[in-house]
Amino acid sequence: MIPFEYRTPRTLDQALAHLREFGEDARPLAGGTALVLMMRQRLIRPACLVNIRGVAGLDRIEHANGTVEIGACATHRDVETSALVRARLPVLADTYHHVGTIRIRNVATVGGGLAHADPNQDAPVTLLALGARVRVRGPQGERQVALDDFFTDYYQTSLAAGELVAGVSVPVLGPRTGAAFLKFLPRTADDYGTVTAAASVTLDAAGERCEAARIALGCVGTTPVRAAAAEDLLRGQRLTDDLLRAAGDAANGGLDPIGDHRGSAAYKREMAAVFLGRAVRAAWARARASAADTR
Amino acid sequence: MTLTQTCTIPAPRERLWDFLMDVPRVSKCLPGVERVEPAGENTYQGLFRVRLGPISIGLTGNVTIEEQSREGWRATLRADATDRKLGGGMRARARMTLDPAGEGATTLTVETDLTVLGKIGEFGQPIIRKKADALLQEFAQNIRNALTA
Amino acid sequence: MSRVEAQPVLSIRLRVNGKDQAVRIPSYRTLLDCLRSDLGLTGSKEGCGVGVCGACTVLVDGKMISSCLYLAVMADGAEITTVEGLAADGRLHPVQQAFVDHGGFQCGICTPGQVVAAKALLDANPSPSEADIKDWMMGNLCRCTGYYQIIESIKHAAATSAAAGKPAAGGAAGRP
Amino acid sequence: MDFKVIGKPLGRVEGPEKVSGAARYAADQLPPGVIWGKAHRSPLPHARIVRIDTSKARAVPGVLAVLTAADLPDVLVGRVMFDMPVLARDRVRFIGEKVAVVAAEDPDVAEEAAALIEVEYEDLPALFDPIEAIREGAFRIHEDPASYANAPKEHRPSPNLQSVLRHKMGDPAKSFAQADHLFEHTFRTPRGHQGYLEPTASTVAVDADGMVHVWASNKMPFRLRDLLAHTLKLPADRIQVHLTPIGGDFGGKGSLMDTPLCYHLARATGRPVKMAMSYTEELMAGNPRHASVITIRSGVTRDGRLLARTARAIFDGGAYAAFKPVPHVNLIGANMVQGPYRIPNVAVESLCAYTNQVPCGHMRSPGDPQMIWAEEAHMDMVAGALGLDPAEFRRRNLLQEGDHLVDGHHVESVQALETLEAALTAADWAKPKPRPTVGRGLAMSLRHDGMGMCNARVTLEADGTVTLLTVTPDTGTGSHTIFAQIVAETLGVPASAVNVRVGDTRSFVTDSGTGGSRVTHVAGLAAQEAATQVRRQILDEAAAMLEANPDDLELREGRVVPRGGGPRRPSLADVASAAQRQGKAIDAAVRKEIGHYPPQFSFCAQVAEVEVDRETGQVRVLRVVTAHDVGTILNPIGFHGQINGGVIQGLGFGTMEELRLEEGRVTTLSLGDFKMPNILDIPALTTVLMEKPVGPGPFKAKSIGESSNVPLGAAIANAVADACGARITEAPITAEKVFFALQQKG
Repeated sequence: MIPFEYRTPRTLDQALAHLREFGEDARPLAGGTALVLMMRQRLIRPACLVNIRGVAGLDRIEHANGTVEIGACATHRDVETSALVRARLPVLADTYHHVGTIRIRNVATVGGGLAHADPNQDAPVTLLALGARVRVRGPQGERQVALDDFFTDYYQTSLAAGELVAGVSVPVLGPRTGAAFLKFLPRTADDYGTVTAAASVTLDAAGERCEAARIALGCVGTTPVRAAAAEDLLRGQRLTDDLLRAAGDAANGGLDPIGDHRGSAAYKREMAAVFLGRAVRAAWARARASAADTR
Repeated sequence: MTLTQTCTIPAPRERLWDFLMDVPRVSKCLPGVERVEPAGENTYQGLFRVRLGPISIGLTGNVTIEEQSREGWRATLRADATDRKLGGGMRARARMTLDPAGEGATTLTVETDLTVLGKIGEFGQPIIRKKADALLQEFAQNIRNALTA
Repeated sequence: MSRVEAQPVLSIRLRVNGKDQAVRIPSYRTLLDCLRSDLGLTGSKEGCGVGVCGACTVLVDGKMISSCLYLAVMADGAEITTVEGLAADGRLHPVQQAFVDHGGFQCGICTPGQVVAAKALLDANPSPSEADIKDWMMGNLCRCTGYYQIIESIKHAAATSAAAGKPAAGGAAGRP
Repeated sequence: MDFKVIGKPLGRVEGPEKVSGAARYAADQLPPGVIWGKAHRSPLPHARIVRIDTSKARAVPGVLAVLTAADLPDVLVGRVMFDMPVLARDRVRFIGEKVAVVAAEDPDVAEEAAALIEVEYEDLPALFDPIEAIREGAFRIHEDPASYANAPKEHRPSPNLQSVLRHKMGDPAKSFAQADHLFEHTFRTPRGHQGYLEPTASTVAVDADGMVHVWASNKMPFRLRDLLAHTLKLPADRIQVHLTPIGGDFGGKGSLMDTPLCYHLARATGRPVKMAMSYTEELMAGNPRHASVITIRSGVTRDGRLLARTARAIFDGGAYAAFKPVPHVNLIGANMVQGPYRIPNVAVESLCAYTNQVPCGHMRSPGDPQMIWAEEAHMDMVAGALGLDPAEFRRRNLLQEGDHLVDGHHVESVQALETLEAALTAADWAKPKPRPTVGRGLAMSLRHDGMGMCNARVTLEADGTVTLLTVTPDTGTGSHTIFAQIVAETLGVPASAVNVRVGDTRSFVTDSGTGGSRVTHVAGLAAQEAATQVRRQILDEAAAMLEANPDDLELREGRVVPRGGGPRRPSLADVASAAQRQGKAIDAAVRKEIGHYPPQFSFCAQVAEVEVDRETGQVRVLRVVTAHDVGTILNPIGFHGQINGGVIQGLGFGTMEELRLEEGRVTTLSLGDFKMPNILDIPALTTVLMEKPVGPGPFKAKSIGESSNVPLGAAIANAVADACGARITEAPITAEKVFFALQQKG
């Protein structure tokens, strides 16, 4: 690594000011697990690191009118073990539990993970299925971006220069709704997924048919992707093996995975179909349970 | 890695050929090319910038026309460039063939052998392949635009 | 390389194994290199260098982290526990003793990370199940033992600590 | 025979240092003023070096030296065959080959500067496929391998061959003609890194008298000293190699690696120099296990008896043969083509090819995992074709007492059948499987004890304690603890009374060091013989004190005790000081040399129980049974540790470990991509030991370190075939391979 300036702002505005000062060559630092790694590999060489861990309140996790608000500096482990998240969005706690190892989860932050925009990460897939919105702070104040519009390319987001991820807002599940996240790890328990799939399914009042579904897939392209075609197929249908197979095939067609050590493009496409089906089935079962509770 | 791009351009072979052999002009069609100037017989010197997420690569080097046979409608370009900051570089040999595609149209096939070296190469071949593919597609598209404009 | 010439040196304070340390380091120094080179605490090892193997595991304010991916400046003002800080008044920590008695290590290179992680586990969860142990220790690779005797060692450490009535320190549960 | 210390579950003598972080490995050595070296490596698989410009690197503040081949003596190096330069001189032959080296005050500065070195290359044709490489007329990777020092003399059909090893027994061709059935199958295995978690590190300091001090993660200190003398053009007695703990070896830590560069940098700067490879460098340019392509042909009778077998193994040796430590510069495991079976007619040809890829070395039981992966899968495929149960087919063909192996060895104390039956029983082989998705697979192997030359010196100290001096590095196997037990048992003292002192290259004349299942056998016997001599001296001395016959005396709990009983029972301290008063030392040094593999082999039979998810191809290894016929167990903790660790390395080899290359470039450049099993990946393990004191080692012990890692890959492949009918012939068995194999079956 090579030397850089180091700043420890106490407020978001100070942080944004430092980022402005160095422009392109400055990078926000939260957990640093991804950033320091790329610096050690000498792939990036920022002139200034702005450590936002000291910004007061940026690590809060709280519930307000139907959404769980997670601060950018909350660590993966904070979310995984948060009583609030485990009560209101167990699927999210479970998803963060799947990320790397406890050592990494103790340090890596929610905001950092989003800004890093690695399509092989776990959390964005679940957040996408849950309809999360990213809270972005910039010189012009705060704006909200639907996660669907946040990731633009491999390691690239719609964050403008000088902008920061301040947090993420995740709507809690509505009535008769269930969600599930699955990570396919065929090699070893500590790895990126070969594919990941998350689904959120809402059933009709009778708890029989799918009223709405949000499905997201990871590791199958340059960004996490919504499986819109599959979502449409499910709407209004009862759960059958054929339906899940059809939904899987519908998604499979639209995918353009990057083949890597975790599977060829062809295999990832096939597995995306399988795990989409499995995730929907699991989410559906939870939706049924919640429908039963509400009745 | 070998990358193959084929596209049909609504221009006769002659016109496309002359365009392709004008390296400074044609290189403007490759997104990221910031500078190309002659540096001797069939050789050009230039700067090419490409972003891989947070990683910005600045490649300086040479492009040489290794082979051009107007008779056979074949040409081979060789590019050799390095990024001192990152420590690494790339070598590419692009074989272009022009085939008639009906009235006033030509099918351009670009077959590129790309080798990515050093640190850049370590970043991940699959992603580099994807990126290179995308760039070449834009390249072909831009050539089409330039010639139909 | 003008950037290298510009070596800005930062001063940080660390409390390492209960001892206050003031260190002057270049901005890019990792916590691992700082501990090993600047403070001479070579117990923590660099294995993979990418946060996967766990040989560099240390505790920062009681939480285990990969010190190879953690800048020393990020630890400014923090309490650091390394393998050198586990033994108390000349006696090995129960985890360390159990690793010796039950074959929890062979070559020993991953062992500093293993025992620090295992200590953190028992601090958080004094009587872990085998599943708890595997879940917690998953980030610490070992190429020698095949892990069986590591699991056995940690179980014995938990048992002896319990027997000794060692109160478990606070901390989150072993698994969510 | 009942032992006092042997066979007891003793903790490691070096345990406290290792668990407290006090143990100082090669990378932990911080001699005053130490600086850091970093290599600049070739980005090309094969090229001529036209020009090297180091000016930018030299200009970096904090850089103290930059060296290229031009600054070094023009020598080639290797463990046996000298075909590799210390720094590439005129030509690079693989991606990652060292071209220049930088020394700087700070490791990051050294790395930064190394990246600034500019090298102009002229491409040469590169060969990545060993089969292509040895084709007629292929581009020569080395001009004339036969001309290299210590190059094996066997004729090379191709100039791109490092070595050719052939074994033959009987007349396979003739018996193929008599066979009822012929079967031929081809198998592949990839490169794999040893996976030790201590990246190779070297530190060199030259003192005021010009003595060269070396600390290196190297398991053969004397060989290292001698190789350095050759490489540095120094007399061996100017080089002192200090032993350090070694953070895992598994065959990979026996070469010079960066020690010569550390020396040259130290000379150039007048400072101690440390070079520690990053794990990326380990994966790019370590000395990984050879990849292989193995074709096996067997002729069998209708009733399932093996008449003949031939095999051709092509090992991808990479750009240099320098990392292979055996005189034939090939892989001993070639003889495993026969497996643990009686086959009257066998021929094997093992070719190590040059390619423009990372040069390969030895990994735990070199060649065995590759050959057994092929041989044991072949056995199941043949059994299947004959409609025989795989266990029954093996039963009919197992080695018998006194049988011969294709390499000429004859085998004694054969317990192949007992080992097989023990594994089958423990694995419920005959019982139905719990679910239709579950399969069971079997594989076997055999292993000999090692040979070589090792030293031990045992001294009775004035205080009655005993010191054992050894120069055999403990790579993690627990050998020093075992030595202490051997000495303690022999002298009738508790192990705690024996202090193991680790010497350096001045302690003895020479020593083979660690590896090849040598240590417990040869170094253990050295310790036992030295202790026995000391025992004799103690008894003689005591006899004089007691005016008794030494044969009437014995040693018990640290005292000399008359057999018939008696009032005077001098302690070892009394005896030691009595001897001292007469200016005598009670002390014995033994150099033990064993020049051949002993005939007592040990057998290993493993059964894997797996579950296959047909929808994804995912294979879960639920349970492993590993059965071994073993000699006397000297220390059960260490013994089981060797078996457990080996089993999980076998699991990794069979299911996930693969050093992937693309156009000569290793693409798995971190432990995030090159995956090894972690604690959540391990299956339930049942170990069955049949202890029989027949080994060649001390107290009739046998080696165990290179057995349990060998058969499991094939056992899993056989289990997968049993579970779902998919036959995977190329390691590792990934979910993707199983998935597409199932799709093909339809």
